[in-house]
Amino acid sequence: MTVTPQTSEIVVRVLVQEETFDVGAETARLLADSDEVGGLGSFLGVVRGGGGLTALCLEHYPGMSEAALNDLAEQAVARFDLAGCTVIHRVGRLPVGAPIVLVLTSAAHRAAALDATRFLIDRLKTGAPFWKREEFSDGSSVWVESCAEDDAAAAGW
Amino acid sequence: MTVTPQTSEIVVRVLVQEETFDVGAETARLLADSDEVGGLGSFLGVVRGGGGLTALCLEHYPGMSEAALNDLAEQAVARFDLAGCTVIHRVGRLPVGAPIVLVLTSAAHRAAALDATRFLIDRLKTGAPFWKREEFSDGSSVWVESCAEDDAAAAGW
Amino acid sequence: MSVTVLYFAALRERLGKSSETASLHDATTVGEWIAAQGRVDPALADAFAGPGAIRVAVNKTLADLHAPLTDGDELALFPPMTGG
Amino acid sequence: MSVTVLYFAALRERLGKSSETASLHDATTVGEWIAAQGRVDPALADAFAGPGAIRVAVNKTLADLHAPLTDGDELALFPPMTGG
Repeated sequence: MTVTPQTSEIVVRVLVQEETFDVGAETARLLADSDEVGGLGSFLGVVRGGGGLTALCLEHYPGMSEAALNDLAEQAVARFDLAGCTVIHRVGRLPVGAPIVLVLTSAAHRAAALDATRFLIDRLKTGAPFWKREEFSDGSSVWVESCAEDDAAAAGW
Repeated sequence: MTVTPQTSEIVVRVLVQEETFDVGAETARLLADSDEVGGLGSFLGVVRGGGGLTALCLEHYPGMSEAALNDLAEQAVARFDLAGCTVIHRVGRLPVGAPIVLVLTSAAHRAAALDATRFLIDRLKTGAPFWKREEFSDGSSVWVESCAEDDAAAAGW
Repeated sequence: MSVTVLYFAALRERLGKSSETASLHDATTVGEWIAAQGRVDPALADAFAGPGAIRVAVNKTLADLHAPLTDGDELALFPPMTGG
Repeated sequence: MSVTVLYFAALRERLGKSSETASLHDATTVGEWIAAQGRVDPALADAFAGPGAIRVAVNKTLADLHAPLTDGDELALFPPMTGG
């Protein structure tokens, strides 16, 4: 029987969850699950403080958010020479300093891992159904507007 | 007394060591040590298997290796709008799958973190005094030659 | 025929509802439904007045105003996405 | 005056030594010392025969063949670096 390498051998792990995640454990898991890895790239998004911000509330479209992240992961696999990738996005109320999103990629060579990491976070910002509302210490809150810089970054790929 | 923001407030952590490192702990540490962080970029280099490779032996120039990594970190801080960065490079005999190097950057915005991560690993490959010898299952070993692709990546910045 | 309509984020708050069931004629596109609904729901019409302000998904896939709606579809309307 | 000379990696193995103390005349550059030493150590001359094959550091800072050496300096000679 001839075994042909299949795209399905590439490990894709996508999660949308309220709970936090463990960067070390996710790194170890991706490394253990994929062969001939020379490098892992990652981006970890956290709630940035300043201006009286106390928390972000992240709303999503259940079902579509997971599908959109899976679609982005498949696009990354198709475009870059990856061994695997993991995308975890949190929802709910997240205080300043809390992790929001993790993009983790593995590849034989560093360029593919770093390119794919950037592709995934750039596209994810405007291409998956998540919405952020900022909460401030004075009790006010405001929905985050989409930003032209993010649109340009997503369109640049 | 007027306090002016200083470059020295940016957290730079450089280690050259035989022991492994804890990606999760280093991530948490960098996040805890720096203010108003919105994103962390990272690259983790590991010993890639294949072709009968069993281990890499990493030699370095003690004293200069730390100084060269510190210099690269300072360059990254000067070029990119970072909150902090961590560079850890292992030496000694490392089996397939073992972590070799960790580059970790934090910034208010993702572009700076991702750019600085790539700058650091690209420059580190050819600009810090480490040398790799590959060991194979048949008992042979060979020093890794410098590669034109790495030279080009380092010169591209 | 009928479709389920979902609203998210600022649009959900603005309209004061997160979902509704819409009865509509056959061969209606997303844009046609929004135009018809806007005539009976001024808040919805207002929300769509700004160019490019609202995004559309049909059955959990991004779509545009020309997408046809068929019985049982899930139509979602929401502001530009701000994830990550 | 004297300088400490260090050799690393493949060059260390090729020369069969990792360090030595070199006595030299005043106002000697790295290139002048290598040329003089190569006349008494053919292995060193061979190692430097390939263009760009050897890198130089003086007192733990990358340097080139024009760098001057002064008493007590630490001169290091090694192949292109392959870290990461």
